[in-house]
Amino acid sequence: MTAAPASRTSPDAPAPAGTRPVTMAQALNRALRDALAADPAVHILGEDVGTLGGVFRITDGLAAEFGDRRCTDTPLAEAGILGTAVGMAMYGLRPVVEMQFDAFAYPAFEQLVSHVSRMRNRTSGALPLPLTVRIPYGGGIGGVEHHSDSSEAYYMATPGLHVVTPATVADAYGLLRRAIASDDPVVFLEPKRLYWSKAPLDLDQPPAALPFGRAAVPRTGTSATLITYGPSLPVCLEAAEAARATEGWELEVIDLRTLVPFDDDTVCDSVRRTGRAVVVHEATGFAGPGAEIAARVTEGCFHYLQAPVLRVTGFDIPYPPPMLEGHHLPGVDRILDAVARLQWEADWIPGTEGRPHA
Amino acid sequence: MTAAPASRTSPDAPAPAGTRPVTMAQALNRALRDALAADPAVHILGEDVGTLGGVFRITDGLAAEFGDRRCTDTPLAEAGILGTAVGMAMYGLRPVVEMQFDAFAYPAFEQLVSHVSRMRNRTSGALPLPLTVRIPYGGGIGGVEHHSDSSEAYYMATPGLHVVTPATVADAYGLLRRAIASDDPVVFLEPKRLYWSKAPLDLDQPPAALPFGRAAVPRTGTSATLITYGPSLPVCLEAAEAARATEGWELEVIDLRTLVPFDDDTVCDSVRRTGRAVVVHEATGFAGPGAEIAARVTEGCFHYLQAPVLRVTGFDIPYPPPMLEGHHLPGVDRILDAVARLQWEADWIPGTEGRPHA
Amino acid sequence: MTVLEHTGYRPAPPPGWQPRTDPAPLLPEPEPYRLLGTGAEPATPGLWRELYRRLVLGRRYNEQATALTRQGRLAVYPSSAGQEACQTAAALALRPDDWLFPSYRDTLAVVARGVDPVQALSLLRGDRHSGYDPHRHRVAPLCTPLATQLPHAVGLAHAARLCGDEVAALALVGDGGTSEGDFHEALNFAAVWQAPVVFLVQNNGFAISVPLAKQTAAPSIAHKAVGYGMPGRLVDGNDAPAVHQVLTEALDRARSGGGPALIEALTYRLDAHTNADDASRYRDEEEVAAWRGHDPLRLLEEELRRRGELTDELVAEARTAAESFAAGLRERMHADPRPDAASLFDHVYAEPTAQLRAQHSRLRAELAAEAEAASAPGGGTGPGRDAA
Amino acid sequence: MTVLEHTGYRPAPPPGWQPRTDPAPLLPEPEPYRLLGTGAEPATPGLWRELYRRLVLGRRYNEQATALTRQGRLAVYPSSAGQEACQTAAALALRPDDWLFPSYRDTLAVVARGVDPVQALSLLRGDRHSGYDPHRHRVAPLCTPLATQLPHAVGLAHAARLCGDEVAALALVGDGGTSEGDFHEALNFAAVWQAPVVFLVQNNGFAISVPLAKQTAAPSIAHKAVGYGMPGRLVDGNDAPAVHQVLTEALDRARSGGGPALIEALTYRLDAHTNADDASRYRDEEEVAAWRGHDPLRLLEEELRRRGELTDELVAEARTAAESFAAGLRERMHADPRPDAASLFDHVYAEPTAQLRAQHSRLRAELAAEAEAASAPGGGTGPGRDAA
Ligand SMILES: Cc1ncc(C[n+]2csc(CCOP(=O)(O)OP(=O)(O)O)c2C)c(N)n1
Ligand SMILES: Cc1ncc(C[n+]2csc(CCOP(=O)(O)OP(=O)(O)O)c2C)c(N)n1
Ligand SMILES: [Mg+2]
Ligand SMILES: [Mg+2]
Repeated sequence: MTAAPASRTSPDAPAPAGTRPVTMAQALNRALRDALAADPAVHILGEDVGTLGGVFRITDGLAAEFGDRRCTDTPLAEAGILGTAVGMAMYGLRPVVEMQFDAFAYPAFEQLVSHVSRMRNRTSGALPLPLTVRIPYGGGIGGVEHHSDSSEAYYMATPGLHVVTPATVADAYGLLRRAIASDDPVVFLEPKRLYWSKAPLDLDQPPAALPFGRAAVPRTGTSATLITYGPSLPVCLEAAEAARATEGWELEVIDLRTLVPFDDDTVCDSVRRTGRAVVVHEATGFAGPGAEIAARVTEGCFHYLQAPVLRVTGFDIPYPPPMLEGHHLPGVDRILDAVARLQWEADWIPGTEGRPHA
Repeated sequence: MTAAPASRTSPDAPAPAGTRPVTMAQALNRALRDALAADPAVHILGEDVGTLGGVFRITDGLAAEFGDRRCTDTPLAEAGILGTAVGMAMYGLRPVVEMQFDAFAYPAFEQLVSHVSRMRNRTSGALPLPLTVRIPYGGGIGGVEHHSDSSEAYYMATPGLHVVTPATVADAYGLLRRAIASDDPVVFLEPKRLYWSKAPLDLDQPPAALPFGRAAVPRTGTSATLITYGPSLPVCLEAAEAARATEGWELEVIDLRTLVPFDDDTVCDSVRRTGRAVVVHEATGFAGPGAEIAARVTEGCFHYLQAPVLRVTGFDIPYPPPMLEGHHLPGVDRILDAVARLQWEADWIPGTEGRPHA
Repeated sequence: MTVLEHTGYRPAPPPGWQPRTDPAPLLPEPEPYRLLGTGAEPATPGLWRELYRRLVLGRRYNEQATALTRQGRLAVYPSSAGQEACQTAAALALRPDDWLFPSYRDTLAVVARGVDPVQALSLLRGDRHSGYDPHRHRVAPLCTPLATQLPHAVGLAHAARLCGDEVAALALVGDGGTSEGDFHEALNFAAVWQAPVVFLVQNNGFAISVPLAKQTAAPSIAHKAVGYGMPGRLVDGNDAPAVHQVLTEALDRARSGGGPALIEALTYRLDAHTNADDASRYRDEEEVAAWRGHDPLRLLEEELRRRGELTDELVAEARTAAESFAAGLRERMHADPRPDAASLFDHVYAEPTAQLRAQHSRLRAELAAEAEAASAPGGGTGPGRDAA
Repeated sequence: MTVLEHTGYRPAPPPGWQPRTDPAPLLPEPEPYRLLGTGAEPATPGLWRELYRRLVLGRRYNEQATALTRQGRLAVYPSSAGQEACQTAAALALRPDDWLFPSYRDTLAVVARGVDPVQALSLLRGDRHSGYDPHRHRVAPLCTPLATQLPHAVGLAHAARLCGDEVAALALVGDGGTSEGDFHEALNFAAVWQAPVVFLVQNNGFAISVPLAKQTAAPSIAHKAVGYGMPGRLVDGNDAPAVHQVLTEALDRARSGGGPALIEALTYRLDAHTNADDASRYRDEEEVAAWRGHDPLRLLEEELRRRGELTDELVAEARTAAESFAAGLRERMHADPRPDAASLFDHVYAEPTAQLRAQHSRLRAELAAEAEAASAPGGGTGPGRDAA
């Protein structure tokens, strides 16, 4: 794992001539294709990944190009898919599993927690599981019940897994290549509402595999730090733009890219500079990803903090029906509200009589 | 749900004459018995819960007394157990399900997350699921792999579930009665290493069902607050005793009792008084229960905090083999170390140049 | 001298050995069971005409729902065109006290059971997760995670039996769903408990794009029954009278303590998986055409014609009822549902937690501010801003 | 005039209908297959004597391991006394390149495959999760979560076939484990993929306290095979030659592309579930006594005696080997394993994360402080303090 410095580029910035706009879905498809071409051990498994090319078309054309032994339509059973992938990895293959939607990965939970995450540890390294579990996640696409879950908190709480989620087209390619090349199991969360987001990318000179554990800083700023990932990155960038326009705040935006391993350096470096932070994600707040992020940022930056780290997240409710999801998802206004509550002048916590620092 | 004030009694304090020492296992058994006797809708389901009385004997004698239609040995399939319990609850019964060990609840994860936690919400209240899932959890009993997991973070991150865990004999009775009487699904986590802990309890005059959302304060103090629950409560009490003896610190100890709903009032009230807090639990730290606790305590008490809320938890590793579990589990020394790091005098965070409060 | 003492020659089978059920009666018929075209008579007079009327309505319902997706009135619609015989017969075979456990594809069965179609479509419209009162018609919510509704049906049937009620449950699942662990666990529990539950597999040959041959290598799905100790039946799922009869028998048997059954109905979805699916990617028009020739509506129509029962009157009556049903549905679905944002916090728990109450009041404040901004002259970006 | 145009009478079955496999050959024999006492001859000369030697050793191993629990040398031991024929035959039927997928009860099979018994017992001793190198003998780690190892076996067998290797996998599971969803999914994948994997169910009549009748209502567990389209075989699990033959045939067939098989071996565990279990709570001594009469060791011994092959020499040789094996095991198990606390952080990931490195160094500091305190005169509460 190369310890490259955190990139400080804005996401999907204008790229050199010769590149053309591609969607995140295309970038992921290309990453799979290139991985299949580069390593005969790579095998794709899942529901509808073959002939159909996946319900989101991420595996489009791969069965045709590499044959259905490399890109295989499985029976409809997620525990079976992941469990057989474990066996294939034990034999030295490098399976890439697709779960059709986030909530449909739950049947495979036991295999993931009791085996995938622990096999290397259990066998003192004798049976590593180089296995990638691709999971489209998050809402915002008008999906009906069970089609918009954000379950990253479950995976983050499971030692032995890497938890990765791209927010940009280029990162989608680079992180997926890295995930497939990883000798550890990776839960690769694809923000489904960004599948159709576009950015220029030269697919003939695709970007290098990205190291894990390195957050990106797509926007620098001095007033406060927005810490986010995946589907909430564009919302945070929009909020940062609005904050400058309306309040003159310069918000720094951090795209974590990998939730595990967590890039403490980049995050703490930013928060120590800005003194204020808001964590933004779609998943529910209580015991959600933001809890860990807020807790560790507070541990690492306590004396630099002018205000508690706040969280803007989905409500603590089951994901709502599509007609109401707009009210549930963190949006620009809520982010700006949270930033405004970062104690720019006075005490604010309802019910507490805030007192000045000692 | 009665909003009783947080009890400020020490756990299992000497009880009135006539009571005799009973184990937590016996108290749980009695709670189940009394629930079966009180309400014909209550049905117990699980692996080995009938003839054998459960591998921990929590259901001992119940099939004999109430018949195997009320206390039923099921086929060996956790998703099937929970899934059929959902159907029974839909018909108006009040199932109490036993999962044999914490890790063996994972096969039922999809049923729990996609149905148990959401059925009331999905049906706008038409199909509440008054269903209790009893799960022995935690380590410290020398159990081999998969027998010592602490999975409460998964359940906390799932809206729609109550997550309850007693730490004392009396609470075991009172909380289990309340759980079974609840019209919502409850994940009832039983600290297996406290099954054999004893305290006097008058089983002929058993305690009332305890309300959810009310933490206990088994030890009051002014120097700092230890926030804990379940298996770590005795360890925290021991640490508090040692802290007084060796350092003269008076540690307040909070037993959360219910992780969901969370008792912000009791916890924040304490931390605002002490200005310092340490969260203690066996589960792994990263994205563990302590993350939420630390984050919300910080949000609620920021200006009262003299130091960041620290966490003493299991390491971020798969639960180790029994011969090494002593090194993994939070013990008295680690708790005291954490308390010592609560910035009693100077900056401490490694790698940061701590600066004095503004 | 030896490790074990000698006690003589023992050619006996292991102690206690006996097959607990005779497998033969559990195996399905070798050919799918049919009534149409066999010269059989309706079980009750008029039943087939009633099925015909309902099939016509069912087909019209599918067409109308599909049209509503094009008009943006449904988020998604998994059509059951081609499977109307199964869905209709399923609803008709049930007694009022019985329960139906449908999947996402079974809104027609739900409607045929008496649920208001607008309510039945709530999930797919996107205004609520489930639009009907499950108790009123004894219909569980539409279930999306495959096969997970099967153990619910078993549990409910078991509970009814424990309560002494004569109630059966009918659980619907697709061919793909039979691969899930929950299918296995549900059938096993049902058989061990002898629960009054009937499992109807609508084998339409595909799980989205995946054909049956990639789903199972079994002689038939119905053959799975013997592995649980329950009877398996194989029926032509496009022969409405046959499906109705097989289900009625199985439900009667279940209700009277005879235990569960597994029924495989061979059918075909004539439409794509949902309106969002492109079926041309994975199946030939020829195959679809062959199945159009075996359309459930056509099969029944031909039989009625042969029997001289396909009167102009019946045809007109069926069509009129279907058209007026469709018109009513269309009209009501064109009204904008306005689900209340505040309902987000209802029914998460019996009583909202303090935490949810706080979140609720924050949302209320947001909505109030938005409303104010919107009503202010020239004001407001509206609620759209947060709806990223 | 009608909804569908008339195209004539169609009594045909649904398009494309054909049972894809003939069910008859997939059904198990009506009575458990046996060789002992039938007059059959060993497949290869000396095989039965070899099995005898290994059964004697297996029994002794079980006794020794149980004794070690009483001496506090094992955290727990799930004895396979009474099931030695299955475990031994399983190991012997495998070729060197084949893989074994054992459960917690199958340490004897693991040992019989050649794994050092001290390493095989690591999990149960409590010093490591898994003590042996899985690649060396091609034995997967002992699996505790029931039936979860079955899909692993399928995946490995499938991978071997994809790689063109002639390798089969043998997966062991108990009667209780067959109720889990993973059993179903694994068998289904195996059959659809025609993976070279054999599933051996050791049906010992109980899942801890739960008897088979509460586990399944099937005619036999072997009957489940037809539901996946693979052959089911029923064998007397205490007839070591029969188990060996059935497994050998199934593995040969699998290796040569014939697909998977499900084998149910009827057996009995003579001991309690584990040393921590009290079997008197759920079963009669009579039943145990009946099975003692059908002890695998006794059955084989009697057969060898009938054949005049139970020579004093063989008996002595078997006993001596077993005793010396037990003595070696006992002695090595009485040494204290000292697993290194620092190993906690090894192998969580290929490379430790910064977070784990930090936790590791904190633990190192603790250990150093403890060591210092312990070595200081009169010092130290020792590591026990943190070991709550
Ligand atoms: C557990 C789970 N996994 C995956 C899906 C996604 N999915 C929805 S429908 C479907 C195919 C189902 O096929 P089948 O059971 O044959 O029913 P049909 O759609 O043909 O009626 C899939 C894979 C799901 N809903 N639930
Ligand atoms: C998923 C899971 N659930 C529960 C258990 C606890 N448990 C261990 S052994 C056992 C009984 C297993 O019975 P069976 O499969 O017949 O195997 P046997 O012990 O008889 O060899 C149970 C319930 C487990 N290990 N895994
Ligand atoms: Mg289908
Ligand atoms: Mg068994």
